[in-house]
Amino acid sequence: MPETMAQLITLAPKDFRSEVKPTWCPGCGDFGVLSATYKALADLHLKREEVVVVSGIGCSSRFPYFLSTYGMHTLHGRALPVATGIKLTRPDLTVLAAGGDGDLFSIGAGHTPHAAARNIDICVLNMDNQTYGLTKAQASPTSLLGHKSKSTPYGVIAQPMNPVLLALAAGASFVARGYSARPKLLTDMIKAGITHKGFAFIHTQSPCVEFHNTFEYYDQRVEEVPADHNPRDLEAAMRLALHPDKFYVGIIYQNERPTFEITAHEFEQEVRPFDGAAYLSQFA
Amino acid sequence: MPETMAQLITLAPKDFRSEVKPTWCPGCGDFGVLSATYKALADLHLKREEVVVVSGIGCSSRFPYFLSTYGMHTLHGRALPVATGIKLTRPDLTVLAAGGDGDLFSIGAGHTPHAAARNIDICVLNMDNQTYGLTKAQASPTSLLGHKSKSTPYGVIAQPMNPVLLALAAGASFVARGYSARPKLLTDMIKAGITHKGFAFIHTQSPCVEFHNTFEYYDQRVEEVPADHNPRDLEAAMRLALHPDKFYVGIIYQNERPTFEITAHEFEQEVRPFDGAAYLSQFA
Amino acid sequence: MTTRSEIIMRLGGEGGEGVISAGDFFAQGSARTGYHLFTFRTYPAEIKGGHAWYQVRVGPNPVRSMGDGVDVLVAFNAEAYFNHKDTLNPDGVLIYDPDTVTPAGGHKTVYPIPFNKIAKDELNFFRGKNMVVTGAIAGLFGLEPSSLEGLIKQRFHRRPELLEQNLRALYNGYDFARKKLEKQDPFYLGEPATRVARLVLSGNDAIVAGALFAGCRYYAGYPITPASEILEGMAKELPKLGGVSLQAEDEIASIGSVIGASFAGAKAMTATSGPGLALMTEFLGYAGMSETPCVIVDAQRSGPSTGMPTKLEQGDLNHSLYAGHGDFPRAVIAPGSVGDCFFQIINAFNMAERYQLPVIFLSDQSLSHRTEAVTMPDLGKIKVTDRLQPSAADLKNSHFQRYRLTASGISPMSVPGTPGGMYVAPGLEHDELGHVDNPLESHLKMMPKRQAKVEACRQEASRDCCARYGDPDAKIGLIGWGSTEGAIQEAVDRARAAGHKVAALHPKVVYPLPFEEIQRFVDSVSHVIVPEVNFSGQFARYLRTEVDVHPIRVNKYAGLPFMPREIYRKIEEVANHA
Amino acid sequence: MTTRSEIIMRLGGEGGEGVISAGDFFAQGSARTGYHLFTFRTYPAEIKGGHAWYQVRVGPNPVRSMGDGVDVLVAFNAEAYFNHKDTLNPDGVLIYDPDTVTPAGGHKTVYPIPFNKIAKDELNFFRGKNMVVTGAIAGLFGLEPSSLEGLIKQRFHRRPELLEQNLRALYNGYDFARKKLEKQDPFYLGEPATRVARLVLSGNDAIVAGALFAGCRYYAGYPITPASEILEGMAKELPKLGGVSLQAEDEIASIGSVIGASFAGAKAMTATSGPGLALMTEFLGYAGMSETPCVIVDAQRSGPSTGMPTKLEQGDLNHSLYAGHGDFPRAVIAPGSVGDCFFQIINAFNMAERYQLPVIFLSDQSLSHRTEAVTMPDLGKIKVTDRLQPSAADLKNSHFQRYRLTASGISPMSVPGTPGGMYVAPGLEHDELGHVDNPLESHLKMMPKRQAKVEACRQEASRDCCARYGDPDAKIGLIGWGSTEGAIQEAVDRARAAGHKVAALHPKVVYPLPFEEIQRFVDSVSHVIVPEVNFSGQFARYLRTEVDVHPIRVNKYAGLPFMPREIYRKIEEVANHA
Ligand SMILES: Cc1ncc(C[n+]2csc(CCOP(=O)(O)OP(=O)(O)O)c2C)c(N)n1
Ligand SMILES: Cc1ncc(C[n+]2csc(CCOP(=O)(O)OP(=O)(O)O)c2C)c(N)n1
Ligand code: SF4
Ligand code: SF4
Ligand SMILES: [Mg+2]
Ligand SMILES: [Mg+2]
Repeated sequence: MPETMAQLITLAPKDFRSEVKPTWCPGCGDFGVLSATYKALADLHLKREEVVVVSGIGCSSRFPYFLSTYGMHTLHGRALPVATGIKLTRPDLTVLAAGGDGDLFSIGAGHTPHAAARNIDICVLNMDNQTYGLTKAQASPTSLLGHKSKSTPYGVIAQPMNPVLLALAAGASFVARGYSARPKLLTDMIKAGITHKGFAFIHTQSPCVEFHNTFEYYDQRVEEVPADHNPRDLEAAMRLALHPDKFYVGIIYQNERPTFEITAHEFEQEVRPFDGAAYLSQFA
Repeated sequence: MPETMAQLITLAPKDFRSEVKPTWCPGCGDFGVLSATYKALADLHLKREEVVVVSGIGCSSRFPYFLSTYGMHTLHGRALPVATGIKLTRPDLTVLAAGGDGDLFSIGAGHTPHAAARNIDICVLNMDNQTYGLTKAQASPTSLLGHKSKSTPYGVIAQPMNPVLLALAAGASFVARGYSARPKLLTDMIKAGITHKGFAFIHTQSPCVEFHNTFEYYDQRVEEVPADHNPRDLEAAMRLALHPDKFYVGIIYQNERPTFEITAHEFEQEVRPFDGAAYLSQFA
Repeated sequence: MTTRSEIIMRLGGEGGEGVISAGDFFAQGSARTGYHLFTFRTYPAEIKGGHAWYQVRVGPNPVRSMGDGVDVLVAFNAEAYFNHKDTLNPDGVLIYDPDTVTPAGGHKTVYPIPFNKIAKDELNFFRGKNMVVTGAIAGLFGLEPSSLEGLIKQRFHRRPELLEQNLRALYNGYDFARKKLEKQDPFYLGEPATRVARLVLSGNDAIVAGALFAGCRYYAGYPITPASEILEGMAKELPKLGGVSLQAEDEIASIGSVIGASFAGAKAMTATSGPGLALMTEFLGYAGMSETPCVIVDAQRSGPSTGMPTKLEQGDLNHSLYAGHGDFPRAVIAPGSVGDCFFQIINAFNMAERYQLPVIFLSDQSLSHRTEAVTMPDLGKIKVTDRLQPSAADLKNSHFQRYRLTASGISPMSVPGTPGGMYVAPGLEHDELGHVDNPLESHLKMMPKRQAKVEACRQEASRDCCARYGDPDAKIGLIGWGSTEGAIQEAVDRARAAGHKVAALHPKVVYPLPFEEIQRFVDSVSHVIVPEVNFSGQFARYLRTEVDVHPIRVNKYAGLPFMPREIYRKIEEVANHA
Repeated sequence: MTTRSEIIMRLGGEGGEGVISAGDFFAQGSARTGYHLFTFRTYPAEIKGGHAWYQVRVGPNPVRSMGDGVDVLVAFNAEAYFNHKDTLNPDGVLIYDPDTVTPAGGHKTVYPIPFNKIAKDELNFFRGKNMVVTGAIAGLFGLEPSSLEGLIKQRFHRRPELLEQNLRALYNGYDFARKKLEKQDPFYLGEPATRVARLVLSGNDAIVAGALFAGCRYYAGYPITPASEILEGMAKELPKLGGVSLQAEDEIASIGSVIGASFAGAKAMTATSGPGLALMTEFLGYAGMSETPCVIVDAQRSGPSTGMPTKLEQGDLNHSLYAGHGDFPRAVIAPGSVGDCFFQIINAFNMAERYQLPVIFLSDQSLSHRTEAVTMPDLGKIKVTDRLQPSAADLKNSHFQRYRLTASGISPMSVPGTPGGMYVAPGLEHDELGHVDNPLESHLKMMPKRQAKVEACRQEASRDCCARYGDPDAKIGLIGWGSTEGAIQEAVDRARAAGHKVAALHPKVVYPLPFEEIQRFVDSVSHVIVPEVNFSGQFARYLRTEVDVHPIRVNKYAGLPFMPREIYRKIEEVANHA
């Protein structure tokens, strides 16, 4: 939280850039998400040392190295449990979690609904490229039916996961969608997600230009959430998520409820230092 | 599949009972699910040796021991991957998977949506008692907000998982709900689930009389799916699942699409025996 | 007939009948009177039904094991009688309900007590049967019912009606024993010599208490027998102290969130048993690689796989020492007793924080659930270590060197919120800044750096964790680990009393192993015996990787702790063949 | 100047420039001409950018390692030159683009070739740079471009335009080398003595092929470097054979479904690398306990944690031997070469099926991705074992005894669909029927039963897996495991040529260890050297648990395979000090 006007104006987006040059292929969709994140953090007047960016493993999960904040590059699929531990310990920090479609919906598919159900105040940047980038182009849980890949030479036969619908069903209190090719909107979504008090899930289409370039596909399908959409209406939100052709971007759902980390710290009215002798006396 | 009339009439429900006496507490809801399963298997004229019942770990997961069919009592949360391997290898077998709320929606939460998305032809019996029975009464992912348990002495603060909604969101092609105290309906659901070609998810309230007796609670809330409900309408199905007070039992959703195991075996028109010399010649 | 005030009592019956609470009341009551105690409990993996039993050994002098055989057997049903009658010592006492048990005969002393009839017919309170038993054994063996009354009040203070019924049952049983039975055996507690203030607690209690002392303020866990009480204790206590306890969705999430919490500055712990520990394997390596402190309690139970969840086995040593791909720093600590759980868990936190590595704490089913009477620790002497913080100068560099190369291998660790301390904790190989772009070069530097911490840790372990027990000029040496400490020591005592020269070594830090101390011990004796409650002799094999030794193994894999005589017999055998 | 027809060539450059395919074309072309080869490749963990390099050693006689140093260095850019110039042998050849590299001087022979200019200016096809290089090295070192043409056609047969451009680039480079460079070095392949039919394949290829031969009809896996090609190969091949390959949601599901498939009667396999193997730990124990055969390939990469995913390390031995709670049967097999991958994976399936246990197959990054020329196996000699089926009598009992106690520990295993063969595969301790109600009693019987299988397996391993290489009267013995076999054998050859008495032992089944054979070998020599590509000497330490030995360790942890001279130097050192 900014304290003085001087701090309010100190940091520009580039100040959130680390000295590590992104290792992504030129044109990778993840660059768009990264720039939008720099901008969002700057616009929100956050301090570098009060932000922690946690990721799993994947091309997209290289994210934390490219920011000048604190960060953790953990294990494939495990960004959310780690981020949960950070936020529960330090509710004052801004915690972001970054991960790919494989990371959050294949190997990490068990953690995502639990973080959502808890409504822990983490902002998730899901960079969906419908493929496994880092391991070079196997099918992912969001690959479309029929998609031929190295691991599915005869085509994908599992129905693709719908990350937005799953987040809604699990109880995420903020669900938005963005697209790497729409940087302005993406910045707005990330700002809204960070500002939201509770679990914010931001699904972005972030195409893999090397193995599965879908920019054209999504250019044709992307559309902003209708102006009359009520983001508090869960059923309406699910309808947007289920639309067979359109890829709606914008805030799909938002509803505030108590956050896990705040409630967990309020079980006891009064926190006291540990009194060892008193504690042991129960066993005497 | 029954072959002759003689076989059609051989097996009674009790023939599916093994010589192992269930170790559940008297009155446990799981007895209702077990009897309904015996009856469903008999009604469907299945042979004992052509049925495999797979489970994870939990009170409810003791299920396979009490049937005279083939079975596997695997690891906590892992019934569905194991069942998937069986069904893919032997599409001709009837494969059931049994598990608790913790088994399928806590530690196993990552597997359930994938089995559903694949539409593998397994029938899942989810015995939800909103507690951890076997480990003696900790909170479970379906415990209600505020529920005080050994592990949540100040009350549950995570929003409960909605198994039916999650199964729908993941793409289950058959979703039904039952209640241990309604054996007839439960039998019908299990029969429908087994008969359904594809992933069938049957959510049952199966109260734990020892640690969390909810029979009264559900007696008051249980209601059959309205007669005019169209089980092919996904949005309507989700609405039933989201109802804040009523616990709808019956077939909530059903829609056929190709099953994973059949499609996976049809990639090649013609299956040939392995020709080792020909295979190696590609490296020559 | 001289009175014997050390008693080994075993109670067996159907799970759910209150067998365990009857034993527990007797044990707690004795402890309150000033007696030492050592209990063991085991119940079926099923919730209801199946065979449950409880053993308590009480005595005026410290008791460090289950003891040998059984002095008093209380059989709630026929199964209990047949399962346990052969453990009854020749001069033992059998207590049973004549309506359910027909003894085979040949017992020195028998006391038939119609528990069921008394509870059902006289009290019209069938569930009070176990309280009738509690009262009867109190009466028979010299425990004042008043010492039990307080405990019963504690248990039922929220349900006055039940409290009253239970008290009635207690006194009914007590009166039956006093008035209707003629005392024929020598076992009698009576008034103890001194009334010393002791804590009566289980291993799980001691772990929770020690962790709180060590400064643990984050806990995450997933329920599993026999570790669940640690989750339950932490869930109750941590919020009072501003900490948090999380019931995670699984064990992977548990340890993941613990590592996150530790990164964020908290001392953090998880607890589990074998199946959960197996799932934590990948994160162990990440903690080692990113040098993030954390404590993992493994309350071992009998494996493999789901195995026998309520039974004992020291079967997870191999896993704790070796699991995980690649070489990374870790420590493994195994406490020897309930009291030791308290001190060693503090040690575990100190090591984790000092050396910035994952510490596995190998408790087991017998420690988890047994209770001991422990002398009140000297709280002033407890030392708590915190991780190395960056200096102001460290934070002024343009980039913080989280993984700075130092002689000890220990680098300062900044906490989020600290300006100038920003870094990314990597699972990839990295340089001093944590950057991952030159891994081959970094690997050659960082592997020795991380190993240096293990060496530093070994030195500390060698100083503190390895006291010799027994003869300085022993011919036979025993080396043990974990919860067998008391049984080994009692076996040593007995062997020495029988004239053998015997000593024992019991390292608490089993990795990094204080191998020089151990080699010295090995070289000082002619024969080395390694007793373990497992099938393959995991510790005996492990010893050989670091020490020149040909251990004589004593392996018990019956799901139960050692009786001292099982170890003593091997000492005799070795002594006689030598 | 005598011609030398064994060449070690290394090509280095930016990832994505085609460095690896240039090398690969040269390697494949040589092999087609009848040369032996051994390649090594490594690319950055990033997709684009970073430093990639490729090494190929070709020769008329069998080549079993990377060789020593580099005879020909092809530097695509300055970084490649500086990274690798010190590996260039004194009489080596440097090939570079004068527009990007300025050599430091001191090289015996240099050939500047303006790759970039040729590709960009002459061909107007910048991406053809690597093909220019391919052509140039073919020209310089005596490879007919026609032998390459077929390979290029194979690669680009679907894109005729690209094919044409690439062929032009190839001939352009070839002509440049032939016409514009004056040959000054001795390296020249020329026409080989004999043209033998050999298979050129990678370790991953060999594993897929061997698994299909062994009868594997179910595969499940999750992508991970360097094992992904096994998933990809199985996904392509199994459907043709009526089998199934599943890309599972994670590694836990992979092994879970493999165990399910095996229960259902299929021979089943999964493949992964360290992080995935860590996740499979809990299921390993279930496979052991339920006695369900399965094969787990671990293509080891450099750890710990995510470590260096594209680099080599023999770092998962400890995990493979010891991971998992409790004691359960397993086997661990480590192939020594690409050809061995084929035979040993068949052995792995045979052991899994015969002894009904999980078999871990420890391949590694160098085996996965290197190619070797392998003599066509004698297909008639391949033996395939199936699991023990119940007899008709077995199925007539009122209850099928799935876990019948037998002398070998092996019990018949029924397959679903078989009337009378019904049983539940338990993770809980169980009796012969698989019933779990009397676990304490069962445990005492079943632990030895399961161990008996391991002993039977050990005997088989002792018979087959442990041929001595080198002098019968050696003074110095080397014991190795896994992919170092070739480098060790070449070091032994060199040492013998230098007059030392040396021999090597290389067990393929590392668990259960044929310890008697090894002890005999150890006892037959004065010094034992154990070379390993890891930091801590996992195998050397493990050896000591079973064998009396004080191994002299040679540990390389640079992410790369041994050069024979690194091992040879240690032999010399030991010989000189002896
Ligand atoms: C436990 C484990 N399994 C597998 C891998 C290999 N792996 C690394 S990234 C990845 C998937 C990448 O896909 P995604 O998460 O969609 O990220 P992207 O690279 O597409 O951004 C896999 C399978 C791993 N690192 N760890
Ligand atoms: C990996 C692992 N973690 C934890 C456990 C302990 N455990 C056994 S059953 C269970 C949960 C039981 O709850 P549920 O799945 O709802 O089944 P129920 O007993 O209520 O039928 C747990 C946590 C285990 N066996 N394995
Ligand atoms: S491989 Fe794809 S996802 Fe990865 S960096 Fe390149 S373009 Fe991006
Ligand atoms: S504890 Fe609960 S769930 Fe378990 S058997 Fe008893 S009543 Fe059923
Ligand atoms: Mg992706
Ligand atoms: Mg439950």
